[in-house]
Order: sequence, then C-alpha cells, then structure tokens
Amino acid sequence: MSNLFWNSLSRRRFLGVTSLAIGAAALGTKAKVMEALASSVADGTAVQSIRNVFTSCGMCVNKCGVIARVRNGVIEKLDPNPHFIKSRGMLCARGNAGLDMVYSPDRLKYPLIRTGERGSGQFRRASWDEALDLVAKNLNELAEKYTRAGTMFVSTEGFQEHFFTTFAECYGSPNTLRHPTLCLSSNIQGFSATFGTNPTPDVLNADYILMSGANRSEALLTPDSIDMITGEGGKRKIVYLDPRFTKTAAKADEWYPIKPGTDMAFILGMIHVIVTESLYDKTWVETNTVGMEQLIPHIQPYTPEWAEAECEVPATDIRRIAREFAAAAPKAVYYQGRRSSFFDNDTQMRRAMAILNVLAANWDRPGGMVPNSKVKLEGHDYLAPWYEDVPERLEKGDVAYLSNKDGSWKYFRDRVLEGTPYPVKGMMIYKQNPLVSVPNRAKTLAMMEQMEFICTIDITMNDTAWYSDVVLPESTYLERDDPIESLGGILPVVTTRNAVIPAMYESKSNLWIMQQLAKRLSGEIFESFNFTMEEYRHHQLKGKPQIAEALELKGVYYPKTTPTYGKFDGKRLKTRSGKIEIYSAKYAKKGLDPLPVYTAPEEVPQGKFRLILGRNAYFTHGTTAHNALLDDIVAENTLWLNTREAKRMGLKHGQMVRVKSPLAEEQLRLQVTQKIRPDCVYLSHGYGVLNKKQQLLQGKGGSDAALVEDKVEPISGNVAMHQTFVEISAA
Amino acid sequence: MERIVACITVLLFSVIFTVSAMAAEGGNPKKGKYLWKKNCKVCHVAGEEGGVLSPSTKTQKSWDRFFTKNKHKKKPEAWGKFSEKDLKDIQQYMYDHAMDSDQPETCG
Amino acid sequence: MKKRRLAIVLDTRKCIDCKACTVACKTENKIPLGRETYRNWVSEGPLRGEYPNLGQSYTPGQCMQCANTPCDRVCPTRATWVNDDGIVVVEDRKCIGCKYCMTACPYNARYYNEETGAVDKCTFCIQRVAVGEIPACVETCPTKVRVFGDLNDPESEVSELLARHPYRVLKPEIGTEPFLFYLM
Amino acid sequence: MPKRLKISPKWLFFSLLTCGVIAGLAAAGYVFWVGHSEAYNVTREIPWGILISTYVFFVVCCSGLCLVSSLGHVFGVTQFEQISKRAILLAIITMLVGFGTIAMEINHPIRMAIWVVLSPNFSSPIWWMGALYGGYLVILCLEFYALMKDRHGMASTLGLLGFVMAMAASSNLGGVFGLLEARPFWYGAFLPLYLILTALVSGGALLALIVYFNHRTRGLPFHEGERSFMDALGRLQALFVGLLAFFLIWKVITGLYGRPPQGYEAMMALINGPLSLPFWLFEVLLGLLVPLVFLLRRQSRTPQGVALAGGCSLIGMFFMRYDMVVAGQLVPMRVDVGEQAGTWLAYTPSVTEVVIVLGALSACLLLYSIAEQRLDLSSTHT
Repeated sequence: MSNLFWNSLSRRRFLGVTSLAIGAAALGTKAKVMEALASSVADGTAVQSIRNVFTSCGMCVNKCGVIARVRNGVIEKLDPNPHFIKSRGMLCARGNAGLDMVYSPDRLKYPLIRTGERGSGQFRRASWDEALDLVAKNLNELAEKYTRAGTMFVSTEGFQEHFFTTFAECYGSPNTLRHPTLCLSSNIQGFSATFGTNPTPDVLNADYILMSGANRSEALLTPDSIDMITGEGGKRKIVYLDPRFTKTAAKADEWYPIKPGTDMAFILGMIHVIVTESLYDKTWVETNTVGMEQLIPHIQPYTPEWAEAECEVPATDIRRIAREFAAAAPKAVYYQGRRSSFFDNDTQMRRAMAILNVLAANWDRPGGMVPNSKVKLEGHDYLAPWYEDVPERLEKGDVAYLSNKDGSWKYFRDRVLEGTPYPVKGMMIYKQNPLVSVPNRAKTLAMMEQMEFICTIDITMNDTAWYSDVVLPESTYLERDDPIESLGGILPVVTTRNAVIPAMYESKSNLWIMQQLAKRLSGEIFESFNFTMEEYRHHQLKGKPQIAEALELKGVYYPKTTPTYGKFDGKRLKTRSGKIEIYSAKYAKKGLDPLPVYTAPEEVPQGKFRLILGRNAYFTHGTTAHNALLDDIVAENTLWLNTREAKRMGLKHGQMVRVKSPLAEEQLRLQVTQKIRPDCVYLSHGYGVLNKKQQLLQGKGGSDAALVEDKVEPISGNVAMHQTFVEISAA
Repeated sequence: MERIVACITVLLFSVIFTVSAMAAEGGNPKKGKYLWKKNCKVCHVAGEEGGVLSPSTKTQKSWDRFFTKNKHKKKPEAWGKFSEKDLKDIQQYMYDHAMDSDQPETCG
Repeated sequence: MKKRRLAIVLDTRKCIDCKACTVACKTENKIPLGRETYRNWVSEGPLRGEYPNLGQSYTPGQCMQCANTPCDRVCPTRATWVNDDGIVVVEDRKCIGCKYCMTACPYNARYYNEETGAVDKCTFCIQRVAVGEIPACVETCPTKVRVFGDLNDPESEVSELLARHPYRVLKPEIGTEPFLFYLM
Repeated sequence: MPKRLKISPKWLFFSLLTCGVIAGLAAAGYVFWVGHSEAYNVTREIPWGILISTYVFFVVCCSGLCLVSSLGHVFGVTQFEQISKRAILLAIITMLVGFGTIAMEINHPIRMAIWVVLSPNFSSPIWWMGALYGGYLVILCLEFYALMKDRHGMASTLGLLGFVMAMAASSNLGGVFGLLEARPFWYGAFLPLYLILTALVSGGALLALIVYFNHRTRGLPFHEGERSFMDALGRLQALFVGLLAFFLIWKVITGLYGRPPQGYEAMMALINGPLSLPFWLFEVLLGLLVPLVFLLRRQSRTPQGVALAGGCSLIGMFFMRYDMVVAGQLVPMRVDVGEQAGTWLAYTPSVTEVVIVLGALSACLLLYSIAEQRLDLSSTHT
C-alpha cells in the first residue's frame, strides 16, 4: 500500500510534509526553528533523529561527494562534501535535486509485466519471484534458440553497472552495448592513438585554454568546470569555439562562432603557424615523439588563410591565437572536451587536437595534458563459464577500433535490423535509455519491435521501459550500498555510496537483481555473484585500511592533494612506438590517415538548417528531465534560431514550430536568439518522450533522437550527431 | 560521394585486417580469457607465487615473444597442462588486451 | 557578545548560471515546487552586442537584507523585522498575506508560500547559521561566487574583500542599504 | 396553454443581482477550496491584481460619497441635504463590499484582525489604512443612525468628523502606493492628492446616479428644485472631472518627460502597451471625455445627462483603479531572462477574480436596492 500513499501525496505536499515536520518539532515559526536548533546545540540534545551520511552523487557521471542529511528517516537535504577534492566541494543543481529521484511519485515501485501491446503502457504488478522467473525463462529460451549471443545487454555507467556487464559475460553474450559510441569514443580514440591514453587537461594550472564546443559552464565536469572559472586567473586566457554563444562563451575571453565540423581546419591552421614559424620545443618533440618529419610537409597546405575559408575564423586571429598558444606553452592546452559525437571526421579532428597539444610540449606538465592517476583497488574476480559455439560480437569488424565492452550503437543496431550475421532477439537494459539517447529513434523502435523479449532495469518509467516486456525497479543511488569506486584523474579519489535510507517500495539494488537472475540461470553463474556487498567492498579494500578509514571519516580518500607531473618521463607509453605518435603507424597500417587530413563537412542546403545538439546545466542526458526540482528551472527544450533568420522567415519568439528532418518531424517552441549561427538550429536533449507515464514530460518539447540521422564516425564507431539538416516552419 | 568511398575503403581495410590478424594468430580470445582466468590467475594475483600479471602488463610484441620463446620458463610445469590450442587461445587474449593493443579505453 | 552584521559578497564574474544555489535553497528551506517560488535566483543580464560580438553576465541574488528595510517598514503587523544579525526575518504566524512587502521590495525577493501560509524570503539559511554553518547557496556553489560572513568582524573574509575591491550594491538610488555586495 | 409568465423588470433586476452575488460567493468558496495561487492570476511580480483595484474603487467611492454629501449637512449646502441618508447608506455599503473584496485578496483576514491589534506597525500605511477606514466605518454608521433618528446636531458633528476621516483615509490609501520607493510610478505625493480628487469624482457620480434612479424607479418627476440640484451637481462634477483631466495630463507628462526609469515604462504600458485599451477607451474616453462633454454643454446638463455622465465616470473610475494598480507593477523589478526580457510583465485577471469582482458589484447594488425597499431614506427636509 505504500505506493498508494505516495500517489495520494502531490509533489508539493511532499515537501510540505517535511516542512510541517520541522515546523511542528521546532514549535512553529522559522525564528523558533533557529532558537530550537541553537538550544539543541547548546545543551547537546537533539530534538529529533538527524543523521548525516557520506555518499556519492548519482545524477550524472561526475560522482561528486555528497553529505545527505536524514531527518526522521526522510532525506532532507543533499549537501556537498567539502572534503571531496574532485568536485572541489560543490554540488550542482542536479546534485541538489537528487531528492526528487527518491521521492518522485512517478518512480518505479514494483516489478511490472506487460499485459497490453508493446508501447501501450499496459503493465501489471508482479512479484519479484514471478518477474525474475520470467526473465530467466526467456534468457534460457533465447540462448536455446539463438545462441547466447542472441541477447544484447545494454547499459550505461554507474557504480553497479559492473554487475550487469559481469552478468552478461557469465550468461555468455559478447553483445554488451554501452554509451561511449554516443559520446566520447572518437575523443578517446584520437587522443589514445597519439598518447596511448586519453589524458586530462590540467585546467587549474593552464595559462591558455582553447576549447571546441566543450561547453563546460553547462555540461558540467568536475573539476574542470570549476577550475575553468576559479583557476589562477591572472594570466589565464580562454578561447572558445562554438556555433552557439553558450554560458561558456559568456565566460571566455574570446568566442568564435565557428562553422560546425570545421574545427580541424582551425587546428591545422594553428599547427601550420606553429610549425612554419618554429614556435615549438624542438628538442622535446625530438626526444618524446615520432612523426614530426611527416607532419612538417603534411601541414604545408593548411595555411591560416586556407583555414579561414573553411572555418570562418579570420586568418589573423588564427595566427595570433597560434602564437599566443605557443608562447604560453607548455602551460597551454587544447581542451578536448568529452562528448565528441559531432561529425564523421571526429577521430581525426581529435588527433589534430592532440598533435597541437604535442607541439605545446604540455604532456605530463603543469597546465598541460596529464595522464590520469588512479588508486588501485582489489578487483572482483569472477569466472564466466565457457560456452561453445557462441559467435563473436555482432558488429565485429564494422569499426576500425571497436571496443569489445562498449560496442558501437549505430553499427550494432543496423546489424540487428538486418539480422546478419545472426539474429539478436533478446534485450536486457540497465540504466540506459536508448529511445532517448540514440539517434534515429525509429530504428531503435524497429529494433525493439523485432525483439522477442525486452527487460529493463531502471528507476523511472522512461521510454525504453515503456516499450519493455518486464520492468524491474532499481533502488536509487541514495538507497543503495555501492561498491568502492576509484575515480581517476589528475588528483584521483576513492569514493563509495552508502544507503542514505532503506530502499523504498519494492525497489532493489542491481546487485540483488543480478544475483537473483544468476541463481535462476545456473549454479556456475551464481558462483560469480555469491557475495554480499559488504564482502565485496571488504575485498576491494584488502590491505588498504587507510582508504576504509578515510571513507568512514571524510567520505572520500585521496592519496595526494597536489598533482604529480612527469611520472611518465622516460617511461614507455601505451603506443606501438612507446612514444607520443604524431604520425600513427598503426593507422597507416589499417589504411587510415596516419596524419589528420581535412575533409570539409557537407554544406547546409538552401532553405535548411544544420541541427546541433547540446546540454544545459540542469539536466543529464535523458535521465533527469523528469525531475520536479529541475523542471522548475527548465520545463522543456526549445528550438534556437538566429534572430536574423527568424525575422526573415517571419517567425516569432515563443511560437510553436515544426522541425522536419529526413527522419521525422517534431514540434517545439521557438527561441529566437542572437546566440546561434544563422545556419544552425539547436535543441537540447531529452524531451519529446513517447511514454505516457512521466507526468512532467508529457507534451513537452521535441525529441532530438527522433530527428537526428544515424551518421557515424567509422574509426571509433561513434555516432555523428551534427550532420542532420532540418527545415523549420510555423506550426 | 568521395567520403562514402573513403568510409567504405576504411571499413574494408579494417575488416580485412581483423580477419587476417585472426588468421595469423588463430586463437579464440574469449576462450583464452576463460582459460587464463580459470588456470593462470590463481598464481598471478597479488601475494601469490606468480605475482600480479594481466594482459596489459606487456606489449603485444612481448606477449608474442613470451609465447614463442620464453614459454613460461620460470615454471614450465604450469605450461604443460595446456593443449596447443589452449595456448593459442590464451596468447590471442593476451595479445588483444596488451598494453599497446587496439582495445580502446572506456568510460565509467 | 558583539552584534554581528551578516552579509554576502558576490563575485559575479565567476557565475556560470548553473542554478545550483536555487535548487539547494529550495531543498534546504522546503520551498514549495513551482517556478515562482524561490528565495534566490540567477538573473541573465541583457545580451550585449550583436552577433557575432556578444557578451552576457549572470547575476545571482536573493534578499539583500537591507539596513533601511522597506518590507519591515510597510508590514502592518510587524511580521517581518531585522534581527540582531542583520537578517530580515518573517514570523509566519503574524503574516496576514497582504503582500504589501512584496510590492515594497525593490528586488522582488519575496514570494507567498502557500505551505507556510506566509510571505517567505531568504534568511541566509538562519537555521544553518544558528549552528555555525554557512547558507546552502554559499556552500553548494561550484565556483564559489558567494562569500558569507560578518561585516562587524574586520578580520572576516567579507570585510577583507570589501576593503580590497571596489563593489556595488543593487539599486543604490532607492536607498535600501543592501547587505549583498557585488564585486566589480 | 400554460400560464404566461410575467417577468417584471424589478424581478429581473433582483434575480440578476442575486445570481451575481451567488456567483461571487461560489467563486469565494472555490478560492477557499483550492487556495489563492490556484484561483488567482496574481504572481510574485504582480502580487496585487483586480481585487485590490476593486477594493480601492469601492472604498474611494465611499470616501467620495461622504465628501460630496457633506456639502449638504456639514457645510449647509441645502440642495445636497436631500440625499444625505442615501449617500451615507451607500457609503457604508461600498465600504463593506470593499472590505469583503480585500478580504478575498488577503490570505489571512482573521490573522489580520488579531495582529493589527496585538502587533501594530505605525509606520505601515496599510495599518493606517485599516485604522482609518475602520474608524471611518464606525463614524458612518453612527452618522447614518443620527440621520435616521433625525438627530441633526449629532449628524453634523459626525459628518464633519467623517469628512476629515474621508480625506485622511483616501489620501492615506494613496499613500499606501505613494510611499513605495521601489515603485517609481506610484512613489510621491501625487497619488494621495489624486485619490482625494478621484474620491470627489466618484462621489459626485454616485450621487447623480442615486438621485436619478430614485426618481426613475419610483416614477417621480423632476421638479424645478431637483433639476437645479442636478444642474449644480453637474457643474460641480464638471469641475472635478476637469481637474482630474489636468491631474492625468500632468501625470502622463511627468511619466514621459525625460523618460524617468521605470516610471516611463509603466506610463507606456498605459499609453501604448498592455493597458492601453482600458486606459484610452475606459479611463480617458468614457471616464473623462464623455462626461466632460455632457457636463459642460448646458443642453445636456439635464438630470439624465448628469446621471449618464456619472455612470460613465464611474465605469472610467473602475478601470482607472485597475490601470493605476497594475501599471505600477508591470515593470519588472529585476530582469531575469536576458535576451528574452520584455518591457512588461503580464497580468490578466483569472475568471475567479473577475467573478468575485462582479459578485462584489452585484452585492453592492443589491444591498443598496434592498435598503431602498426596506428603509425610508427620503429626506425629512424636502
């Protein structure tokens, strides 16, 4: 009956109940609250039960440190953990809004089994046993019919995702499909091909920062978003390229509304200046890199004047910026950003970025590109059973460098739809919401349509859950004990999650769900899950009592508070040559361009606009749009259109418009603004949902996933989301 | 059009390369992973006889050298229980996940 | 004990308009959900210039805890007053909901809270300040735009900041003597 | 054949008003049920809406009735004495209805009753508003009692006191707005004086209507004395409305001249903005120009003409209050939305607010009509 109780309380009331609680306990007015609190502190007797629990935020990928305050069993407030050096002791709007993830009336509360058509939203409540039995039965049948590769396992990052991928491996499916090819895989590929790893820019100590579309004021990344603003700013300069005047642009020293897809031309132009004017540290480059001799002739045609014609940043500025950048080196950094799913040349664009960083000789230096440190924890050992005759990954060979763990969404989905080389008919989903996050929603729907069984584990009835056969309610990040997690970076930290309150309703941790499924599949599989979270955590910290102690006392462990630079000096890098590779022999061997070769993006056709995507600081991907506290800040996405274009087309700010791409048509409200290039339109991600359950999102905004075509970057398999052209008309 | 051709070329190359690499090595890396975890990791963890070892400890070259030249010199008897095919599988797994392998870093 | 004069000094150049302060305040102070119910805010300044030369500033704000206090003056039932720390407080049970203070406030810092049945406003998180903590907005801010402290203590960070830097207050022409100071 | 139902105008009049009152009460019930934020369109930026402006309309009518009717029994202008009772009675009714309207606007009228006594703030114009109008109501009641009991001495004394109170209360009501430094459109000495003048206009208009409809409904002819009374009232009204026109002209000029910050935008909201329709059509045309035309032309200064001018003035006054209250709040105190910021905020009364206002107007008319039926309000001096 607990669910009914929560249904009957409106959101407003929830916050009201707690305020009444505090009011009643503290005898009425706010002035009295103060007195009561003051006196309770004075004589050391708390009036009521108040607990502070260290935990980690789960609203996005950053995992900032949180202190949750619980009053009489209700989470009252999430505060930043001041000791948490990675997040610099802050908590953003989403982190603060975490309360609504727990107390949202739209939460998934108990296992559901579909009764109507897929997508009809008709489910019935089921017991855990029934639901789990059904999932296990289907997994067994699917393995029987289509081999164990016939079920795909879709998931995204989180402290308990590991158990899901382990389960996939133990079940025997090679087909795990994660988020990186919707995000940063081309970034990782380009930088790793150069440095052997994807290093972290030392934003705090850099004197000169160049950013291409890395919107750090809105796509918050700790500690970069903070360091960008609060770093030693005396000599600091930020040059920012973005087709939109974002909040990062507002904070930058210079902003250029660069033509989308031409950042590589800008970078090559800079490299040209630095190389031809010999503005780089030759000795350093000679000792630490390979391929400079190939770069020098390669870069000759890429003059700033040539670059200007491509990217629309004036040649004089490119020249000046290149010289300023070189002068600031090695404390100059071309910040690579995170999401790089922009264009089909993205890996090579990131290669160019990496090479520019190489020329700044900033590798492993203060204010430069610093390889990540990570605190090593004891790994969880498991032995996945061996199954004969399970084929390779479905999309194996489709991508130049495919991650076995992550796969490539675009190619994988195409293969499922083709049914080659073998059919995939089962879908297990944890935490990812592909109907919102993967471009070309129609294809995702078609893929799900041909599935014989779909099971989603999530905390809310999102679109993907809506189209599933079995929906399992996971407990939120504030209701679970999670594994100890080591977060890499320039200053690595170790953190964890402690259940702030017991799991509400019938929600369960993912570990519990995996254990129950494992048990139902086989004893051999269950062997890999036969432990408690406590045992697991204990094992992770074996021989490291200092970490356990720090987690207990401060909620976070960090081995150092100042960065260590130069730890790779004289050491072999994880590249073929062991050195930094300006020229990539590995790429050459695969028939890829060993040095970045510029290809111009397709021109925007007459009468159309390039659709670009992005974020604001008030929600994370497709996961937090349905949060009442954040909904108060931004309720829907709007279509940005340049003032000049709007005037030309006779469109008014605030009116509804149709956005038509080759795939779909969406309607949303128009935002007329000078903050965008005239040839582009922009919308933020996560709206225009299909489900009828998430109350706050009904009829709000338009879906980017429906509009955006599934173009792809072939080296990393990352999608290219900025290559869709749309028509705009009044609705 | 040119770009499409370029993409297809890249794809073709990558397919051919992967296939040829597989043919040359011939092992099944997944089976290799299973065998490695089942048999080798007992000794190759912290505090055990073999010391910490993982595929990413060595480069692809040194793994190849290990499997063709060294052949577990330190404790040849541990080597004996594997069939030729098993060793090929393990070698493939180690090679595929070596320090300088093509396996990209990931997120989360 | 010497009386305190609590104040916030803001460096708006650091503000990225992430609105963490607004959400932190809403949860800390149990503010009802809604777009009009908030104690603090971040204002997007007017867009300067023409494309492609643009500029914009973001200005967080909340009750300015004015020393010459218009809301205090006009409240018919003395439901609002300035306490010993310089914080403008509202005593809910005396508030009749005439909203005169809302029309009197030059900063639009007050709103009517349907749950408490009284006009509500920023109190520098009085419940936190009472136990020696800092206001939620100050604590949660990623870039630490706000600094909170006692201006009667010459050693405090706020006193030092105001001594060292030029600053402004909002709407000085109205003569409210606000205690939110914006560094320039 | 069913019996033909004969609907007398009187029956129709009373049932319409009763319906209006019932609708108003229903709206009030709805407000108690769902709460103010749901029922009203007032916002944190525009906390005062049509209920406040209607309240101002009523209580200023009340002051005006008193001021103008005092010409009779206080200052001995005998022509005015014939309507003293009616004027005072209507004053009491308008004030009660006005109080009812503001009680709907204030969230906690009962708390108010307690805390204005237990915790008074003497620097608050609203506190003084309550005190002055409260005291004024007592005086009005006593005065009405005295008039009904033919105690002329007492009535005169109380009338004088009421006159002073009416001046104090209406100017203080102007002060409620005029003392807000935050609102340049309202701030200053203008509104207190303006409210006294508008009180006179409203009072005069209402008196003309009372006299006119008293004759019409009872089928009484206008005798010479009454014609001359209406003529005198018309001239007086012409003076008041003419003065008001000058007040308004100077308010507009000072609002535009040099574009004073905020004051200019508020004035532009009236002249060429969201309030331009009520401003030009109702406040200026209907409220000022039409009455002036009727009152200045000798041919049209007939009882009908004066009454018609009064009716127009009164409608104009209603919208004028609305314009004054809303315009002062339309300019944002704070620009929050950068590029998309408009010059003005938006306020349109909700259906509930409008129904309450209609209910209040109906209640006022109904109460007065009932009183006319039940009490002998004819003057003893005629």
